Amino acid sequence: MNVLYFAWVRERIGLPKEKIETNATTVNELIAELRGREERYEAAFADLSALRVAIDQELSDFDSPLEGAQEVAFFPPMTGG
Amino acid sequence: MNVLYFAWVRERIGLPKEKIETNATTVNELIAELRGREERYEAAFADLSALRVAIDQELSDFDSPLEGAQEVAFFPPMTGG
Amino acid sequence: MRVTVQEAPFDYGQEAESFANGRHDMGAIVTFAGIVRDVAGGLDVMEIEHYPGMTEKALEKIAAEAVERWSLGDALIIHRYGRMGAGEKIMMVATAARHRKDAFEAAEYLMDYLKSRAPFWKKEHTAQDAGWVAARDEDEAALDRW
Amino acid sequence: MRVTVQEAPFDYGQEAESFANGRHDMGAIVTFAGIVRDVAGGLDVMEIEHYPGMTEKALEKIAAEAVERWSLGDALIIHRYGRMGAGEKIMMVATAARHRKDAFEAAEYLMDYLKSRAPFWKKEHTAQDAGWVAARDEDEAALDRW
Repeated sequence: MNVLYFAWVRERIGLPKEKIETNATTVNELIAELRGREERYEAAFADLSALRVAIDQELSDFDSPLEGAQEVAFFPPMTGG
Repeated sequence: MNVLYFAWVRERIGLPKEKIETNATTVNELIAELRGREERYEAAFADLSALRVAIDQELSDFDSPLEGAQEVAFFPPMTGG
Repeated sequence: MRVTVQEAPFDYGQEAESFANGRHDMGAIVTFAGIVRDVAGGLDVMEIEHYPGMTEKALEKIAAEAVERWSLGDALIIHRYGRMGAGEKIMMVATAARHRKDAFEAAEYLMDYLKSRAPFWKKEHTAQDAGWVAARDEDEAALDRW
Repeated sequence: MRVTVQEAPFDYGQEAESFANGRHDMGAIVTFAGIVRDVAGGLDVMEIEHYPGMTEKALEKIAAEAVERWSLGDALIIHRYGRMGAGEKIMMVATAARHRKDAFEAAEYLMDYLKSRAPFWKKEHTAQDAGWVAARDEDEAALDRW
């Protein structure tokens, strides 16, 4: 599964994209797995209220299932316009 | 006093502007005077709810005083934009 | 702030561009353009009559009120009179504000007041006949919002 | 309907003009332009990051929803990414409708959704430092209107 990071999430984790082998069945499980990895992931995912997630380029919820997902992206609230 | 007519009021009365000597003290009195003149004025002023009035180029009411007025204009509700 | 009443066509894109240019303090620009609509497909000419003198005064008052109420960086009104064909631009307004909410509200305010308080009258000419456009009740009602 | 996401500057006046041209059935055109604001006077560069692929999908969905909801004749969204200086245009939207109320509402809808639902992120660079622009609560709250 491709996992993408944008804005300060990308900066905090230190890379824009990585391939992750996981058995996580929801976004929350994936986040728990990432937080267990290294301090920089723990820092990026410390406050979920400051994060948004998209599954296959559609905004989703943290309890959404990951079954069949090709691409999961984490980023802060959007500030376009 | 200059009296001006616009849009269908102008067409109904048959002229855009005329000079009128009057002792009318309010717009309503001026209208009563004009209606007494000729059929075409009667036709133009028959339905006051379809008319608007400006005194010296400011939208006004039919019971506004005419004291000191140089220019009175009658026209239908506006349709700009 | 600029108010222009003219018979000649104006260049909407050019006006929008120069209105929006060189602003470092205003983040939001809104423009509105009104276009001659040929609803029934039979319109030959739209004729717009106005009240020279009062028109400019009324528009300047409306624009000044909008600038003050929303602390606009700038406001623009251009309105034509005379004869024009379907598809031609009748008028435009533009507003510049720090944030989009103010720019949108001020532009709608300009339009609502311009519609019902500036002395313009539209007459539609078709091959068969000609008639004055009636004021719409909802245009008068729109003023209650402000 | 057109959605464009690009790094290069766009010509706001030209886009507004061609959007408004040749319409005989739509009487109302509204445009919004967003401009890089230098609030504190120290901005060097505004950097906009986006999510290629998702951005286009999100904007197309937002535009299609506006077109349907207000029976628009047309809608346009142009949004830049990359680095730009104060005074540069970041983005624009345009709407064409029969009447002004629909054109205004649809443009505000486009802006409200684009702000909070399209994956763009702004970072302000000054001579001293750089920081991500925080999302404003009122931008999220603006969606409740629709």
